[in-house]
Amino acid sequence: MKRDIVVNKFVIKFANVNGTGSASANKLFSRAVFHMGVPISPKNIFPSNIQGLPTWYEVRINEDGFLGRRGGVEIIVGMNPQSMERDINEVEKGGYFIYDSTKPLDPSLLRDDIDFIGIPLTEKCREMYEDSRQRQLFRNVMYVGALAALFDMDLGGFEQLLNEQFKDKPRIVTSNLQALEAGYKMAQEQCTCPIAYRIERRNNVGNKILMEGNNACGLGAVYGGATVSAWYPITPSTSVIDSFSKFCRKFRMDPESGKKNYAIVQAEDELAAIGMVIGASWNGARAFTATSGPGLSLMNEFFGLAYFAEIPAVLINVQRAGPSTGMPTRTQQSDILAAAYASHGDTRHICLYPSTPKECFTYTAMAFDLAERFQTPVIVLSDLDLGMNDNMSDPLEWDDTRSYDRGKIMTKEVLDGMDVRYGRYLDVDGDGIPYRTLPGTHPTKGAYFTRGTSKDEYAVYTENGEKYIENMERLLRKWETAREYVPKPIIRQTEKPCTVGVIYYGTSEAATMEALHYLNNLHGISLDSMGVKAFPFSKEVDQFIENHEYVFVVEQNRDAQMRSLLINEFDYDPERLVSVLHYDGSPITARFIRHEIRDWILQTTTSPRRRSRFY
Amino acid sequence: MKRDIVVNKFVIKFANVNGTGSASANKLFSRAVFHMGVPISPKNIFPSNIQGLPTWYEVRINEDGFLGRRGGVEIIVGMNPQSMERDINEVEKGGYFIYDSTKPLDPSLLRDDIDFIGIPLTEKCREMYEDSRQRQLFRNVMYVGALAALFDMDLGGFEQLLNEQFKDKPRIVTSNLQALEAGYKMAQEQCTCPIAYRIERRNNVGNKILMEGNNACGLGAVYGGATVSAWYPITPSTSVIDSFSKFCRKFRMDPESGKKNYAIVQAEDELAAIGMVIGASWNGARAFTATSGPGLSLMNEFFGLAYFAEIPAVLINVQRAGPSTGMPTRTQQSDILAAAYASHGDTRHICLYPSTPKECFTYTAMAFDLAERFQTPVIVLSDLDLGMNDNMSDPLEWDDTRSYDRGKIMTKEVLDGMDVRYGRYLDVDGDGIPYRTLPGTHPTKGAYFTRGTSKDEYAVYTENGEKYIENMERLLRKWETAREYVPKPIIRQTEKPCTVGVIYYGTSEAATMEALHYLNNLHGISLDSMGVKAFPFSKEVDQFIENHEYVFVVEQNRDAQMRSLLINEFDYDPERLVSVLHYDGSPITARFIRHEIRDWILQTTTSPRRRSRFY
Amino acid sequence: MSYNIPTFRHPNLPKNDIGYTSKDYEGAVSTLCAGCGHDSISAAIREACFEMSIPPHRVAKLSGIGCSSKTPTYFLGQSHGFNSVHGRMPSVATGANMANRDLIYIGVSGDGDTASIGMGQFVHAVRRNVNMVYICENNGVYGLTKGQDSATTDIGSKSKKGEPNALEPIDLCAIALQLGATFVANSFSGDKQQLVPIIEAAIAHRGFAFINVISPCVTFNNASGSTKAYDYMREHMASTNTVDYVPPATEITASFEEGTDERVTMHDGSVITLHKLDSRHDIHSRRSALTLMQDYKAEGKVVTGILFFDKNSKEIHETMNTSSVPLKDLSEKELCPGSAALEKINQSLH
Amino acid sequence: MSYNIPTFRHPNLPKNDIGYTSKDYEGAVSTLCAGCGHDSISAAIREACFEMSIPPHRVAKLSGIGCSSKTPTYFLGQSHGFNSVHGRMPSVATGANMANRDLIYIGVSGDGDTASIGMGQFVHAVRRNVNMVYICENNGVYGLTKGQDSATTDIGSKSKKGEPNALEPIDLCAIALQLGATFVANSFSGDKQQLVPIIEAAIAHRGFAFINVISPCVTFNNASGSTKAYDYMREHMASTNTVDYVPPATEITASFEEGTDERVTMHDGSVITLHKLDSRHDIHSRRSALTLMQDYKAEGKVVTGILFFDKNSKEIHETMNTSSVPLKDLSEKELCPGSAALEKINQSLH
Ligand SMILES: Cc1ncc(C[n+]2csc(CCOP(=O)(O)OP(=O)(O)O)c2C)c(N)n1
Ligand SMILES: Cc1ncc(C[n+]2csc(CCOP(=O)(O)OP(=O)(O)O)c2C)c(N)n1
Ligand code: SF4
Ligand code: SF4
Ligand SMILES: [Mg+2]
Ligand SMILES: [Mg+2]
Repeated sequence: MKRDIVVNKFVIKFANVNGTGSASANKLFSRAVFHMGVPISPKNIFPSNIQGLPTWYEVRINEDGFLGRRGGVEIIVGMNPQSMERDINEVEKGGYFIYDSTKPLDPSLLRDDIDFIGIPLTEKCREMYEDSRQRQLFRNVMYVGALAALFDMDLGGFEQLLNEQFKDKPRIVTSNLQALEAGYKMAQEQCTCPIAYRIERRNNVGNKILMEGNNACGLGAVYGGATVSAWYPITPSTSVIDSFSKFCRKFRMDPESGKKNYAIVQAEDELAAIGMVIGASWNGARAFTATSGPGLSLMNEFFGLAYFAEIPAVLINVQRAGPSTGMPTRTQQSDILAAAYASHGDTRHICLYPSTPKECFTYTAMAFDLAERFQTPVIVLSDLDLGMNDNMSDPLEWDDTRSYDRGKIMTKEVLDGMDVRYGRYLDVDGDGIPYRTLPGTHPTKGAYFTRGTSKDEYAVYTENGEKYIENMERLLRKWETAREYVPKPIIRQTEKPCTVGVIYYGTSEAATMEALHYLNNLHGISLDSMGVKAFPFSKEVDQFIENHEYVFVVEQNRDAQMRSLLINEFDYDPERLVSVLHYDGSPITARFIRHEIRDWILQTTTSPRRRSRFY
Repeated sequence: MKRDIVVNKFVIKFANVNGTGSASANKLFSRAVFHMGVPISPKNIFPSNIQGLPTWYEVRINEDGFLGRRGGVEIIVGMNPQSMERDINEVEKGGYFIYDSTKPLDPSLLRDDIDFIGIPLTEKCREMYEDSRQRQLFRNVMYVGALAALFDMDLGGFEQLLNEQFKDKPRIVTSNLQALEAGYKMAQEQCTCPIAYRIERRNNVGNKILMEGNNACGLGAVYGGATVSAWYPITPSTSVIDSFSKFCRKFRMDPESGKKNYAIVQAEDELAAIGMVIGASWNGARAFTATSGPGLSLMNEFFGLAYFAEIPAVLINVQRAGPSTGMPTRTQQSDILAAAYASHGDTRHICLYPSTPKECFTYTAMAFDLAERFQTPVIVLSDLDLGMNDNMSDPLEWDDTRSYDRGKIMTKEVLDGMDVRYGRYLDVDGDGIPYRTLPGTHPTKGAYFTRGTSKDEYAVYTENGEKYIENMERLLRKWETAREYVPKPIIRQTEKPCTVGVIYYGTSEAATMEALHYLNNLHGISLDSMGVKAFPFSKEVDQFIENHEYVFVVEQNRDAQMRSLLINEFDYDPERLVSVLHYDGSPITARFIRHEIRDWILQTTTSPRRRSRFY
Repeated sequence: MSYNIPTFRHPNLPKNDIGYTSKDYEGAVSTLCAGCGHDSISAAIREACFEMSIPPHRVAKLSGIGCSSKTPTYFLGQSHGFNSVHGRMPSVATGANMANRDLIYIGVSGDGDTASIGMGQFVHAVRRNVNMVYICENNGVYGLTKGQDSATTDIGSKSKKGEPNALEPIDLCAIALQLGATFVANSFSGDKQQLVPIIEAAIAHRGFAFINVISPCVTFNNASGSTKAYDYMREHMASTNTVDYVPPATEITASFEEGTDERVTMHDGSVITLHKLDSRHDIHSRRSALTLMQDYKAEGKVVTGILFFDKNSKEIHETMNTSSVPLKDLSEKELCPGSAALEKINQSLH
Repeated sequence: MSYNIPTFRHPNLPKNDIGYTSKDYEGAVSTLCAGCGHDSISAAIREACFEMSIPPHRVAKLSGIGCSSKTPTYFLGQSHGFNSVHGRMPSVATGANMANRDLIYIGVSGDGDTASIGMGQFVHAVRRNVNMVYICENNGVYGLTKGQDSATTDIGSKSKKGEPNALEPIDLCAIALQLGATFVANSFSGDKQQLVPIIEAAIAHRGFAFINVISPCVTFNNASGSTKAYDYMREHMASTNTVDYVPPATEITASFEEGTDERVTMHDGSVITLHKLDSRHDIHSRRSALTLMQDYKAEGKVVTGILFFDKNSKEIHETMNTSSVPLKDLSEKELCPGSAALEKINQSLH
């Protein structure tokens, strides 16, 4: 087959069986590419199971720095007989299927529009290793070695990585290197190397980092000053707490006493987890929990309490595919409404929508400031794609000159100096935010009773209708104030004024950016764009929609939840908001967005209103 | 003070201390009026407390049959010193304040624009009764007697009522009569009877009934064939279950065996209650639970399961003022969004909005048909005002020729005859509704595994994206089918075509009807109206909005929740939906609605869109 | 109700009294880790149901969420199953049982599913004496979420993560006994001889039958420091009795020794023979059971076997006096009072 | 930390060691029914705190929902209070305690709030040995929702509704003991002499101190058929011991009899003298406590007094080895690693 040489621009996918240790080998490969200065975005596609089922690892390699999923795969390393057939069929025309030729391929699976590269990995492992576990493990490392040869990468980079990873375990390094070299040699001897797809050194990653969003959230909580964390395990949020505890062990052990400057409580369930967070926050600590959809549902009653009694609380909600238990190891952006309006009655909650590990870090730290400033729950809405995959990101930043915004808290001194009656729910400053006191502050002033029932400005229980209304309207004033504090949207304008815009949020960012790039280059369609970062929406969000005839809203859910939220908040004519929805549980692709928008624009015959129904 | 005589058209309010037995005396009064053929609507305004706090009983007497709250009070019977001051101030100019003159009134409370009628009730009781509890109880009966004299009612009607109520307790009847007569005599001797407000016999109640909505819901569950009820006590829903068990004891005891043809389980909390309902429904029984806001919040996770695994479940949610514990004994319509979209992920649930006891009965029974037909949760959204107050209503109706719609259930016979593979989630009929089988039906066919995770048409677990999408889209088809099954809105057109409409639902009906009547008579503004009865909204709802330039949406919550729901479903321009919001916890009044709409229409200078913000 | 025999047959496999072979009790292929204790429990359930000649479709399988809760897919493929939400299986099972008292209910849960998020519902299912078998596949760890300690992890026990657990463990058997459970047994997934007849007795029991089965998690909690590991159990397990189950109307061949043995006839006519290995213990005394457990614990042993059961147990339907016809089978005629009765009610409200 | 004395004074009222009078321990006027047992418990709490010279603002009061849960409004008006949601007080209290280990935590709950909806959280608060006093105001009924039986209602007991209860009651003391609670007492709202010192001992205890107080509901569960009625308790209550509490560094005047009496010094230096009324019982033996309860139950008696406590109790902060400075008081400097450390992390991820 005649082919052009493709350098640093393709997608490779590894098909493995979970629990066989393939993850670390695959990661070794992608990190090696990254270290050659070539941008990558790896995606784990794993089952909700511990051992024995198919699992995939898809790596997009793109020297132009497009990091969303593109769609389509050129090269598959097929190590799993269970999924072999569909893996072979997934390879794009002109691509390669690399397999373990110890057992011959079933001829019925052959395709003539792709190339098959067989390497007798298992056979080799049998001759090299005694124990079966080793055979299994090193088979993975071996195909990585083979890839190096096929893509024309030198093994030096790998060696360096291994040395860093296993600093004080030289024996592990050598054994891995052996396997790498064995694979490299086999490929060189038995295949024509290099193949049409190549990886060459570049300088295109700058000072970027490769990090899982959950890891960044955990670190953000440490920097944000969280001291109490209560949680209940659930995929895909568990690693947020793993990361928090890892960094706490590193940064939060008191040097003298050896005691912990933090507390992590594994709660009995999510109701207890959020209850502990609320109790700790009420008592003056910065506290948070992390969960996913089912946990969010269980926290509903407590969210209403925190909203109405005005208690800070931070939740990292790492979204997965719902409804119900849904697809626990697939991604989605489908808790947008459930988070924004959590709990019965008239409630609304501050939400943040990070798109990158850097934003995971920054927003998580910021969440504590917002929660204390507004004395209300703050929900950081990440998702499985961002949280559990290595994402390339700008380096994390921290300004040492800034200091925590603890919000309106009355100290003993302030109380001492006060000659008027303290009112927990008095709107002294007209911004809807009252002053709170912490238990134990003052022997005779500032004590009040916190409750989920209605109360007057002095926190005294009341069933008086006017008092109730005043309080509910103050909460709306507070909400308006929050509008100015939350992160502003990221708006990108095309040179020439443009009447159509695209709105995205969270993990739809990278794919949307790429789609816009190609809409411009390939179809001559250039559009403004806005990345929404927070709820309540700031004035700029309003302006952006106001200024465009109509806007596309890109989301990863079925029911266009962000679109509903935008309409509810700003009373825009829904005709002007056109949905682009991708919700099969895999991260949204640039191709999908591009095609949806292109088709729409090129044949908008019927009115957007009617057509938006289909979206 | 000179006054016109007012007959059968005024509002009287009783101010008492709760736990003093005033309720039955007040009820005796209102029922007596009702029995004279004069329409009434009594409202209990009680504290979230068992004994010792102020409680009110407001009775609107209106021979024209306007049953909503009107707003304003002409006569107050003030028996509670704690609330005396505000009670006196609440009386409308030209009204009366009736009090116990055993202790003289504090002169500072006197007003010269109303009349004060003092009757030495306590004194009288002291001379008539030994025991203090009796003194307390009969004082209430005594002022009812006094009212009879003041309003020129004859005591015969009261006697008849007492005889009915205490059939086989003649002693109670006589003692009550004594007290009544004593009060009657005192009034005649010490006051100028009758006063300007009178109650005369009419024939304006026809065959109407007086019933609490919760009582009707409980009865509806019996008629609807519910056999399993699992619940957890919470105001204001508790009496739904009390009623269900009362009627079950009456209608559901097996004559031969003396065993129960029903099961009521008091669960440990609301999560367990809905879990039991789902388990019972899955297993083929008709099951339901009843709760209020906080319980609804706790049921969130289970609602997602029932939606996604497609299991019938019926919930009677009797709304109270939120958020959180809020005002447990006040009314509101603020669980509209929480119910419609309960649970994380993309979910939506069938909701019914009864306005009268008759609808409570009919919709509760219907809910079981809908739940089984669509294999999904159905939520009946009542509220405290409808559920816990005596509401005048058309008599309940049941058509003996109709039979339960058990939906698509495969019997043993059907399975025997089946030669294709049974697929639990196969859309055989194209209406989105699959066929279910019940446990224990057939030894070799039809068994399947129910789960909250994603699955294919054969109920086999899958993480396959296409399968997931197919299933989620089928659920939308099912939703579209439901649109045609749920109760249609009630639409009232004015004679001449009209460009403005009013939308209401639930307990806003009566007050809205009255407001429209007076808008027409007093201000010459005549408007079309639509009572929304169910979610998903049927085509007629769409049409009504389509056909009007703009519509008012009357609701009893802060955030215009029904308005949001309408916009989300139909993509209407929010500019065309103008909110009329009343949410202080008291039932909405006709006056409020009338003024809001009148002011709006008479000075719609700015665009509805902007102004709708204030509503 | 008559059951026609399944169409597919395996002529050479032995059949039970209703003509089913062991194949008829199988489910889907397990996707658990090779060596997971849970798989042995599934096998024991299959065997028990086969030996008891239970038509699979007369069984309803229920579970919560977890590796353990996945297992109902792996046995009795002809039974309806319900994999509900995490920790809430007891309520779903209670509701199911209310609707149809005639089926056999087998609930499967894990230690996280039961002792953490499910504690409240577990307690109340015990208290109601719901007629079901409740098996807690106890591995002292959260398997499906990759190895966090659970509320049943012993103090000092080390999972794969390696940190010794600091908190008091919850002893589910002791709690169940304290709450008045009418059948309580403790067992080990590695001891099929003991486990199968215990499951049979539990199914035969009328009321809530709780079986706590130590079921090692080979992937996350089978290390040497773990008290829920295979090795640890093999060393520390001590049975207080072994059990023989004999189906109704079958000749009893099991040996019987006066004094140490005891024969109990269950309400369904089946007979259980207990070979007591510990004379101190009276299986019908809640108190004795609690004492026994404390003694063994003091000796550092894990006591297994049937710890207690109450021959006079009254299950929830008996307590509630519900119809002997399953509620789900009552006809509209029996349920709906009709328009005439409604007219009367209207009258009374007029 | 120094406390300046409240400004308003009542010269003629007796003062405690820190100069506070009983008035300083009052709260809002109760809105409960006249005669409600709960009000007596509030009074006992006030008295205990006064006698122990606790500055009110060093106490945090927490509760769930119910008549019982309303009571924190009626004592210690200078303390912060938190009336949370139904059945979830244990988690809120646990979180509060995590944030500030220096305050005294008094949790008030009811039998519905604890034994039904709150069962799971109660169990786990016990298990964690959170340093707090947990008082269950147990009236065997749902008061605020007007008289439904609760999970602690005894079999056969009749509330105002008149239907005898059919289900096994949950014995919270027994469950707490079984779960490893480090302080367990049972008492009666009608017996202030006993209740006050028990509360004092509970406050002095380091760890989770559980007090179950039978507290009659005069409105819904005080009828003759009720086992939670005043009359019933007066007839059936039997104390295993009475308690004298002596604050730290105070001369002990209480009489002491060898053999029947026992003196225990609490970790805060206060001393408790127990006058044993039942020689069988060893207050430091969990087992003895459980046996004792079973014995009395068998005799149809309700045993009261301190049933058990563990002198070596390790509360949750000790187990977790958290900072001795309250976490809420740590400064940004101590908490935030700063930009330099972040730079290193960036390096490692590049
Ligand atoms: C509401 C909710 N919270 C958390 C989870 C995540 N989760 C799944 S299984 C599990 C624990 C499983 O532990 P266990 O019950 O012991 O079962 P095992 O896997 O050990 O057999 C958790 C926390 C969930 N599915 N739902
Ligand atoms: C989630 C939720 N469910 C139900 C209720 C209604 N409710 C309020 S108090 C209460 C029970 C109170 O019983 P208990 O705890 O024994 O307190 P008591 O009034 O008897 O002192 C219930 C069910 C509620 N407030 N919240
Ligand atoms: S992780 Fe543990 S519990 Fe889960 S399947 Fe594997 S061995 Fe079994
Ligand atoms: S109802 Fe019962 S518990 Fe509630 S205040 Fe009255 S007496 Fe107390
Ligand atoms: Mg486990
Ligand atoms: Mg109670």
